[in-house]
Amino acid sequence: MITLFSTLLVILIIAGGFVAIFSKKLLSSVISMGLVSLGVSGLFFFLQAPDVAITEAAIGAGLSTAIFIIAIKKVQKGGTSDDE
Amino acid sequence: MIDFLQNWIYLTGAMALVGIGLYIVLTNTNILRIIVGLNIVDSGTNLFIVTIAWHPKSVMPIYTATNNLVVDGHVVAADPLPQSLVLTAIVIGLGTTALALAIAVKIYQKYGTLDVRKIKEEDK
Amino acid sequence: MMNDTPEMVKKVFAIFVVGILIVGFFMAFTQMPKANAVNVNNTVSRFYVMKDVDQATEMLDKGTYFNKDMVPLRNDVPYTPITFGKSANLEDGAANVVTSIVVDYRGFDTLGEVTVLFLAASGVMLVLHGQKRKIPKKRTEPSEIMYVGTRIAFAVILLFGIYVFIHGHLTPGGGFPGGAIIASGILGLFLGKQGYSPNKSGLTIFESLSGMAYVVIGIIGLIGEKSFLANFLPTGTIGDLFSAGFIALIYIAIGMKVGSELSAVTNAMIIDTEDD
Amino acid sequence: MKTYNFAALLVGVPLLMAFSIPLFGFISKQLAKWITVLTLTFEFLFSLYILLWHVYPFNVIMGNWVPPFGENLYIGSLATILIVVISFVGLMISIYNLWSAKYGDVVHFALLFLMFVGGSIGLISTGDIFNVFIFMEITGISSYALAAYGPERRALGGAFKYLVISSIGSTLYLFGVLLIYTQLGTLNIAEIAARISQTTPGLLTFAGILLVAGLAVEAELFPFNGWVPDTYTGAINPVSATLSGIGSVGGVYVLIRIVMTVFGKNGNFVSTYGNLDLMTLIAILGTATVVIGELSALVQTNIKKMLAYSSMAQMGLVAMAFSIGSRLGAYAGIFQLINHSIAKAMLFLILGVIVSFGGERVEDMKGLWYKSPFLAVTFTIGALSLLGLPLFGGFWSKFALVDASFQRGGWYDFIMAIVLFASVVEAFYYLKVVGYIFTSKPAVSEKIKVEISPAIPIAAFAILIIAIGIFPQIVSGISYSAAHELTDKMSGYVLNVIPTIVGH
Repeated sequence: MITLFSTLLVILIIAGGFVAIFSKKLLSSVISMGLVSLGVSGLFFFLQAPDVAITEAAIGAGLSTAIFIIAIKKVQKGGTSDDE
Repeated sequence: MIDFLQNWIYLTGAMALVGIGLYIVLTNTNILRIIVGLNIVDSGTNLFIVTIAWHPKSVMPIYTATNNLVVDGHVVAADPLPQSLVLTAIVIGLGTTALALAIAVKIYQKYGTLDVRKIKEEDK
Repeated sequence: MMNDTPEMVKKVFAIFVVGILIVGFFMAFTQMPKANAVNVNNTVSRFYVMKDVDQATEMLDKGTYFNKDMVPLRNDVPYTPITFGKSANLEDGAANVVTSIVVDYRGFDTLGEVTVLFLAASGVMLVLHGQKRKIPKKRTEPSEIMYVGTRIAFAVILLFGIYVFIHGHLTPGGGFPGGAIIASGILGLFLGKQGYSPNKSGLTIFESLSGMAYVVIGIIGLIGEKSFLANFLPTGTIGDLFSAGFIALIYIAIGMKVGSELSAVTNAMIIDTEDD
Repeated sequence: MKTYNFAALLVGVPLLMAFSIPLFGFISKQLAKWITVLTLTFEFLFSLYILLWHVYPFNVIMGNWVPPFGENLYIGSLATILIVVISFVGLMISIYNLWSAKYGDVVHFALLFLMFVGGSIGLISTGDIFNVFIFMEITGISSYALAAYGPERRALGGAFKYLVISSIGSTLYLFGVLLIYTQLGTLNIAEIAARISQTTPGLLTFAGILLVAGLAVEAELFPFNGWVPDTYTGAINPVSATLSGIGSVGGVYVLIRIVMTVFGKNGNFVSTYGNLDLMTLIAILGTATVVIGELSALVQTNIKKMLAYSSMAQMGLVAMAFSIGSRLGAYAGIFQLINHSIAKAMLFLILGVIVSFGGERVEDMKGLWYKSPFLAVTFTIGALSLLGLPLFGGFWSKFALVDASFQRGGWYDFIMAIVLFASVVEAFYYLKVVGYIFTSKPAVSEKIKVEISPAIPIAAFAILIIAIGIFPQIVSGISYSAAHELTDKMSGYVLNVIPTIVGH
């Protein structure tokens, strides 16, 4: 059963990686990167590493994607001005 | 046989992620996409490290009331050392990503573009 | 990364490089120990799991740890069974073995890791320095429900984060995820109110003091136990909240540090630092 | 096993001060810079104490867990001399920064600079192969941020390129480390070094290539050094001096430690395991680096880019010296590394003063002698030392390098040819600049006023170069014992860390 689940997850993360390669929009690339991180953190649970899974979910999938999206927003809207 | 395959499934996933990430880094000229690639490489590395710490009959390396890690003088837990290394690697990856994004935002403000080629041209 | 090369050449080159790497890796994998044979008993982790490093050290001192071919006799080290909730005064009382490695056996790594995150946060501030926020004119203010909701959620998330890093030695989690959870709570506050900004100098003080606390804990170990980052507190019974010596202390320092640091990073990315 | 745990402060004090710098920054920005100077003074004096009172070699135990189980720092003769050099160069650059770092966020700049030096010291002293990765990231992250600092926008592009290449390099390094871990189950350098022959040859070969590839990024060796020219040119001059004088020393140290101590075979000087000889790989990479670096430096019109390529070429020479494999070769490599670190840091600092008054093309150096005799003389000293003229530090190291390749014989004579080739090319471009400095009169002869804070480090470096040139025994004695540590890995390294390992 676990083998089936983990195989599905592996296929999912590889698919996510391909979406990150071929998607035209940057945002969907980043979202699929976050999904890959989330899938990897799921795999960590199957690999008996709950500590790593929690850290990856909180940091890799959560915060780093959030910072990414903030950066994309800044880059596209240019919501800041430069004083120097 | 299934156990053996299982290990290879994880290794294949890890290698696929590393390959995809490297491909993104090598073929793209958009700075943010390059950072996406680096992040995917990081995920693949972490998956690889956790996989080599694991074997199909292992339990998680935490002592609880029901989870004993040592049976008859043999450790049955997954190897906790690589797992602790991965914790480190994840945090370092976040640091690199944050710094790279900060540089990318600054580049956009100074050059008005995120394309590596255009930046190179403007410098000349 | 390469410039002025046609798209196709670049792709072929990338596939070539990636292919070589992957072929190399799979060749290496075939020589790795087989899945069923990967065994903690052949690695130094064995002693971390059994909390038996002291015995192994004794054997090392007597010269009986390595055999004459320099192969370590790791499975010959006698062990004392560990019972959850009963065994006391183990050399490192943490029930979570990963935590005990991260904070105690290989604590120096973690000090470096904290430094890396600190440097990354400082680097973000250095790079993004000298920018001021310009609030876009046309933007809808978040509703009152959003404002109150994020505040309440923040309180809950903060408590959860603190729980995660205080229980780091018992359950999965610890300082890093705990800090990241707190930071994501603060991230929520940005959504709740237009122009929200946490107290920046407060975050800096928090960050500096908790980082210094970590090093000072290390130096106390150096003075009291003759070794940097040595555990100088009693370890208690495995499974208790007050066990595992200084691990809880360090995880509290790390949790506060990571939380304030990541909040400062998100703040810098959203608002950018203000020039004084 | 001699232990001296108090030396953990070598790493602990910079960390403590770095964490506290933001607090000092609230009081005054200048205070933050002075904290850097004070901390590095402490580092320099402490390492000088270790050197002169002959405290080395010793272990530092972390957390009361002895080496194969816990982490340790090992400070042998090689680490001692390099830490002295690094902390000296760092101290001098930090004095220079009192004057030069003036735009933007000075407090965080001081902090990152301090941790770059502190991280390099940790990188050199650590005895754990994963800890090396951590310190690589500490130096790496601080140098990306430092390289992006400054008024010019091209700094950002250089910093980003460095970041991408370096993080891929460290990922490869991590893979190499973990592949070795699957075989030996340990992360301690000494234990891995003692038991390296117990691994599977094919896997070990691949792991070795990955490790070398990862470390060659910091050591500026050929296929991985694409970042060097962009980053050095974009960054402000003190940062280029730091990267060249401190960063590359740390990178080469780890590369050599891995190749010679971990993969080396005891007694034999050349490491051969599996199908690949890592020393030959290093020799090939080094040769390619020298040739490409020197030829690129020859055609540059931007003097900073010229120095960047020259820096690359010098690192190639160092790698070639180590790849000879004999004790004399290692000695030449260490000596060359020290000379390069001091001279190149000085040249970049001088350039910083000049650039603040004018451009950075080669023509802008014309008539420097009429503008500022002090800068002209010190620049000449640095250039001639890198060329390897007698009376300057660089002479002894190049002489030893030629001597080593000659004694080793065989195809290693080839290295001698490369060294001579490099010297000739260097003579072309450095003497061209020196000629510009002294012969041509400037169009506008405004004097360059050198203030006291940049003058101290430049003068100190110049005096040191001359001192090493006249009395090479200042560094040659300890360099020679450091070469012993590298070439005889059991009695030089392993038995000092794990004395009870049997069967050697």
